[in-house]
Amino acid sequence: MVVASAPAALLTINDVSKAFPGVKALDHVTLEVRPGRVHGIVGENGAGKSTLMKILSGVYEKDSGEITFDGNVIDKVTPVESMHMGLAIIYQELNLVNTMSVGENVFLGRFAESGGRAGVHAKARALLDSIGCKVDTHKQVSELSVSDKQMVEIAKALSFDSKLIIMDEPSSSLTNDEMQKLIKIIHELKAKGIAIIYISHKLDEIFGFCDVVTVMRDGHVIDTRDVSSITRNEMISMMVGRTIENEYPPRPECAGETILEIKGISTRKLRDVKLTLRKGEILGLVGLVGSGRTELVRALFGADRVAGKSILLDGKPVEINSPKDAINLGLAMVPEDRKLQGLLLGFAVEQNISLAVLARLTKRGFIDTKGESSISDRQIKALNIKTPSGRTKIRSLSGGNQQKAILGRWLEMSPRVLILDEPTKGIDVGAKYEIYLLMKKIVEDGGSIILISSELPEVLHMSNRVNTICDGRINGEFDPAVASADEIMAKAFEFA
Amino acid sequence: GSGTATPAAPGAAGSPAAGMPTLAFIAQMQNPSQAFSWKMYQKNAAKYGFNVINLDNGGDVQKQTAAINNAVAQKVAAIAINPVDEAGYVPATTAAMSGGVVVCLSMVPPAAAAINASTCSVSVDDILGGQTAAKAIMAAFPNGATGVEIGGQAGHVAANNRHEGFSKAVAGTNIKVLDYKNPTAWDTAQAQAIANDMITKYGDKIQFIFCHWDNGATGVINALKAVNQPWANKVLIIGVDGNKTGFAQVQSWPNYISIAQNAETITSKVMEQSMKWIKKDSSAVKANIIPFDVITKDTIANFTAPEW
Amino acid sequence: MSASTQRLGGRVNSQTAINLLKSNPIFVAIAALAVVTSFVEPQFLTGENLNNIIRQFGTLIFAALGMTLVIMAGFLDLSIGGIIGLVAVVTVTLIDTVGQGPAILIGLSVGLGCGLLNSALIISSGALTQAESLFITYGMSLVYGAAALMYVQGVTQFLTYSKTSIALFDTINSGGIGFLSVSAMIFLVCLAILYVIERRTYAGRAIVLTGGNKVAARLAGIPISRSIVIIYSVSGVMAAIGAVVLVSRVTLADPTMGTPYMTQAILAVVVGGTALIGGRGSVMWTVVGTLLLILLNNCLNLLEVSTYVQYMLRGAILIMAIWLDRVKQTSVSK
Amino acid sequence: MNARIIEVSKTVLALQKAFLAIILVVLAMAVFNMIPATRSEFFSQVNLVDLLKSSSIFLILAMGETVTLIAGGVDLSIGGLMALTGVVVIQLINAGVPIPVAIALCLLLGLVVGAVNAFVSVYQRTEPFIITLGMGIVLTGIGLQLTDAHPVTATDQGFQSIANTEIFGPVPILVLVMLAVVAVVYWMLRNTSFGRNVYAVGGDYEVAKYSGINVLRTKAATYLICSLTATLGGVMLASQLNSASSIAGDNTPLYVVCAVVVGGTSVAGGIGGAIKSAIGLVLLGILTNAFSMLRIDTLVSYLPTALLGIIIVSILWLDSYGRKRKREAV
Ligand SMILES: Nc1ncnc2c1ncn2[C@@H]1O[C@H](COP(=O)(O)OP(=O)(O)OP(=O)(O)O)[C@@H](O)[C@H]1O
Ligand SMILES: Nc1ncnc2c1ncn2[C@@H]1O[C@H](COP(=O)(O)OP(=O)(O)OP(=O)(O)O)[C@@H](O)[C@H]1O
Ligand SMILES: [Mg+2]
Ligand SMILES: [Mg+2]
Repeated sequence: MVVASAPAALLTINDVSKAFPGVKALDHVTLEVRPGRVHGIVGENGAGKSTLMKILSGVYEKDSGEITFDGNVIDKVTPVESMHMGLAIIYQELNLVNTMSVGENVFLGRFAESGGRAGVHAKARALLDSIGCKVDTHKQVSELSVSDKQMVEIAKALSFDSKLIIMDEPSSSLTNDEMQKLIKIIHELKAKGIAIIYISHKLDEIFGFCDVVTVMRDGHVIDTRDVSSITRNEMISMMVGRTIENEYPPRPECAGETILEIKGISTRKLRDVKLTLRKGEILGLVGLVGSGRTELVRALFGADRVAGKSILLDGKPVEINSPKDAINLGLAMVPEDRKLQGLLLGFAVEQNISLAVLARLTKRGFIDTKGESSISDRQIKALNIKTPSGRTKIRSLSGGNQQKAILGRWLEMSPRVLILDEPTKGIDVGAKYEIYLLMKKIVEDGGSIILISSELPEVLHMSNRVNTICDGRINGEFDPAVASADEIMAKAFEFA
Repeated sequence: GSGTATPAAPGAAGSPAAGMPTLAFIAQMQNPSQAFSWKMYQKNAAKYGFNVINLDNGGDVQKQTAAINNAVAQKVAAIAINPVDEAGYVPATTAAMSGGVVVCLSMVPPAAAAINASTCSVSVDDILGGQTAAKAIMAAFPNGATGVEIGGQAGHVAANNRHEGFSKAVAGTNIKVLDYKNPTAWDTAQAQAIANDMITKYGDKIQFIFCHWDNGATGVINALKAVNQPWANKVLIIGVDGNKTGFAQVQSWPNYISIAQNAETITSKVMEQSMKWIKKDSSAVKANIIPFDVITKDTIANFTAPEW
Repeated sequence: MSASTQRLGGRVNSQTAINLLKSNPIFVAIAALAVVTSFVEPQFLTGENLNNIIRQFGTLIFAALGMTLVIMAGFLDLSIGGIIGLVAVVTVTLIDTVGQGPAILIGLSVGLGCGLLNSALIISSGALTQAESLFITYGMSLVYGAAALMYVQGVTQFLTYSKTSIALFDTINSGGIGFLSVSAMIFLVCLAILYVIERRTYAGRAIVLTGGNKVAARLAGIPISRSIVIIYSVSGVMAAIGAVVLVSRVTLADPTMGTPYMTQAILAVVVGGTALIGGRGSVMWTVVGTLLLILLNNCLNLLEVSTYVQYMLRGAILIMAIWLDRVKQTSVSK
Repeated sequence: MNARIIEVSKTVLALQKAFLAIILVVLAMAVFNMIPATRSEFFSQVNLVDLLKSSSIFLILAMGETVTLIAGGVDLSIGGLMALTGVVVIQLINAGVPIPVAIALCLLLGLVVGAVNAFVSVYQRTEPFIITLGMGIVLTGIGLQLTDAHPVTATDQGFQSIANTEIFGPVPILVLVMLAVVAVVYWMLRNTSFGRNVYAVGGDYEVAKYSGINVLRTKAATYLICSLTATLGGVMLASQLNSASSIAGDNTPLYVVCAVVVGGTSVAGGIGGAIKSAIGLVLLGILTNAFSMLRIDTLVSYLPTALLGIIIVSILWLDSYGRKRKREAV
């Protein structure tokens, strides 16, 4: 099956299986990775991609099968051992110590070897410069934006003289510009003969710079092909097990009157932002990382206290001082940081889903637990969430399924205004399509959506209207049906 | 608790009467008996020619050392110390004495090894207190008896001495001590819990209970009342302190003896002797033992109950 | 604490109850202790001793029940030692001036007030981590303790010296129907209320959700601040109830009498199996934890173990109980 | 260079509250000293040296505790261990064991206790708060049993000189030992791989693990260090007092941990430092001392305890509030 010829395999995965309670995450997986190749891995959420990588890096232990890396059979490795063997990994969930500086994070666990305080910062500086990241190495990681953190992670992986670098959805929070840098880095690595495993849900990237692609589904490897020998539609149908005609549903129509009007929101970053949203409309917000999109919607939703805020709902001024106020007014928000702001990891799926409507499920102070279960069952079914049951802890679901559960949480309250901050981050094409359909259904039912996404095509295809936000100001409005992507991006780049 | 200081009379803040030497009283101020002693110091200070201040040792040797050092830094003439244990104060008071401060150990006598670590001592002898309790029991049960002992805070100097005096005095006699337990603090609830368990285990074999402090004995009485048995009412209880509760219990419980240490007498003696040592009076006495008063139904009329 | 009983929202059937019994080392520890003691000391199994144990259950169980909610929400309350002392002296000193009933009510309000003050400090400062709450309440315990000492000038207050009736306290201490004492009834009522709150109500769910992930819960509209107010108020009031029961039992009030309960209550909660990190636990488990602590004291006393050896055993058994619980949990999750 | 300045000023800012509080206390005492009625001996050399002396043992203990806290653990057995060590070292010396051997044996005892703490709480993943509390109770019990609850006094006067011999003027060896411990821990936390790993483990356990840090061993080592400083503190305390009592450490752990936290070390792990902890302890020491010099009890007895509580709460409140403001400002 492996079409790629030439260099001998650096990594051979032979017949590897891994089961978690209730899930067969990997089922007799076989795979070969060759040096100097970018090996893409695609597959729906929960296909087992991350699990496979975690087995390679020693986080999980495989149940059966054989792995050979660089001529050595790896049976049981610890993360340290795998690193020292020359296998570096950028995990899907961010993997930095928030309380430490950027420099120290890059050389985490290698402080003295890297020359102590001075050496760590100097070397980190050099590495970050080489990938075009300007963040100060003395800065504490907790103060970085998500994308800066991602760049630090990449620098960290580069800091090992690795033979194989695994990137598990590195691009999910990078901007275009940073993505270009990453692609450049990948090409450089490749030229040095380093193998790269690149996991992504963005098929453009697979076709853009991967040499080989493996498609996984439900713990199986469906096929491994040279990228040049596969078409986009073929790949999609291999992933989801059926053909999808379009990646995006037709754009919903919108003709409603204004429902929400932001007369002005000012914070340290935002400068008197004004915004209107019509009934049944999907409004896209496009901006660079750090432009203030998240800050804007958080302020709107009452998640952050802000100095100046004036909001009209149905033409009437409303006070939103907490998320609870917002929810009571029919607003909903899917936050950008799933793990920190969305999930209650130690709780069951059903309790995660019922969260936003809990007050509604409460009669005279008591929770209707039957109602709670039926709600969650309904959402699990409607959103096709892969989970053994509603009682399963959400911790054990794959990233995409966790995201769907959070969406379900908000859909249950039939929001009038749904704010989606990077809703499809880390979500497979199939599920993405479902989410798009859901968005369509919401607006058709009379709800409105504010959509923030770093994936421009997504915004362009789904929105009725796009506002660009630049350095804390709204600086442009476009009709995505007519405006080109370049036009919009140019505006988003334009600094005042 | 922290090291704290107070000048003599309330209201005399910061204006110590000119020329009067200062005496620092160092004790654990959360302990009601020691808080009462402090009142007695304040009451009689003028009479003995002292300004008195008070420093809390918080029941901790390190804080006690800090308090002694604090007192020395404040240039006191005398220190009266009610120590946390029998030994921990020694280096600090020795240093204080070498700086010319008179150190008077109050309540407890110095241990043999610490005899030079204080200028003088004014004490009830807790060993004697234990013996007194034993004698009272022997007198009440000439034909022998069995009972239990509930000690004070484990490791506390008074508890150790009372236990030592008591167990030595009953050794070899027809008085049998079935059990001895200490609480982790001078805590009535714990004394009561221990009494409960002992009553459960030994039942009417308990003819006497020696409890190291009157407030703890309140718990003992509660425990005895709770079993609601005729034998329980006959139990002889011996408490130490002779405070208001002790007096009340002598009157209310059928058979109660309180071994009293008179705080006013002791504190007055401390000030009297300290002043003599400051003035290098030839009549100064190094070891002053204040006898216990034994308060029983028969003798109670001879004493007035203190107000704590 | 098998995976199935960790689920919130009730529906614990008899099967899981049996599993719980089988797999819970705390139960095993208690059972072993009781068996050994009853062999060595027949007095252990007498009704009298059971009564005795129930009585000793008193204050600790109230303090621990309140602490359970606090810990489930991912916070800690070290101020209960101070609150117990303060409530005790306030209640006893007020009997003569306002009468026994109002005195108790005022005592309970003091507990409530302290709890509200704690929550106000925590909310206003945004001290949302367990550690922050731990030290703020530790500081407050010094304040409450000192307030109690100042209020009575360090002097022990005696219930029996009251000039007016203290019948209510006597009833709390020794009254009862059949074998059920009044304090046991108060306990059962409190337990029932807290259990229902914890399992069935919005407020209870909000509390565990707060312990699960404060940020996510808040963004989903769960009122975190209200949970904080509730847990500290409940903790303050439960400590105050404990103080009243304590006063009734030992017939005196000492400003420092609450000190031992500060760590004891946390121990009882955690020994019961409620996770110190929040988000998992139950008041029912706390009853078990408290039982273990009380039985430990009772059994060691009955077995004539010396005070000093008791210290060692108490510490060692605590370590073992928690360790075994952990070992069991890892084997379950594997 | 700029970054360095920012880093340094950030450190100073982080120290701010406790540090500012110290400055305020000192200023207040200076002002009071200008008023005859409130003049005190606060600034006398005797008092300042005393202040150092009486904080020294707490400081030694606090250094180990700081390391454990930064790694995300906590050790409440230090009081029991300190007391037991004092008892054991004196009993050994009185039994004729040479002093250095006795001290070495005690350090060994500390390692054993630390190893048990580490094994149960780190390797078995239990709650250190409770485990070490239990361990403290065990150790107190052993001390009580060894001494029958009586204090023990060293017969060899040489032992006393270890802590008390004055070298630089009135400054005794004890203070130098304390300074050495602070310096070593400061250096270790800042400049060694182990030290930085401690921060990583406390900052994010999982991340540290996946980054190849031996998290278990690192965390376990912090318990050994904490036990070692507690043992050292116990030996120094016994030497300072020439005696030891098995109940000496009762209130020590909470006091030390509280002071460390007031200094700015986070109990959640990942944040803190030797100097911060030292400042926290010095602050509580200075406060107690100042209250005592000012005789605040004159106004209302027991007021100092209340004030101490209020000041602790205020500093922590301000600290949390500052973090909240920072969160909200983003
Ligand atoms: N620790 C775990 N415990 C139990 N089940 C797990 C665990 N980790 C993963 N799983 C399950 O294994 C399956 C594969 O998960 P994995 O994270 O590898 O998916 P993925 O392909 O990376 O998906 P995504 O694209 O959403 O990241 C999923 O069904 C997931 O629920
Ligand atoms: N923890 C933090 N500390 C300091 N500054 C921060 C922090 N988080 C974000 N910022 C800054 O706040 C500003 C607004 O960030 P915001 O998250 O709203 O941007 P965004 O447009 O949503 O970008 P992203 O794609 O990263 O979500 C940016 O300048 C960002 O760098
Ligand atoms: Mg994944
Ligand atoms: Mg954003």
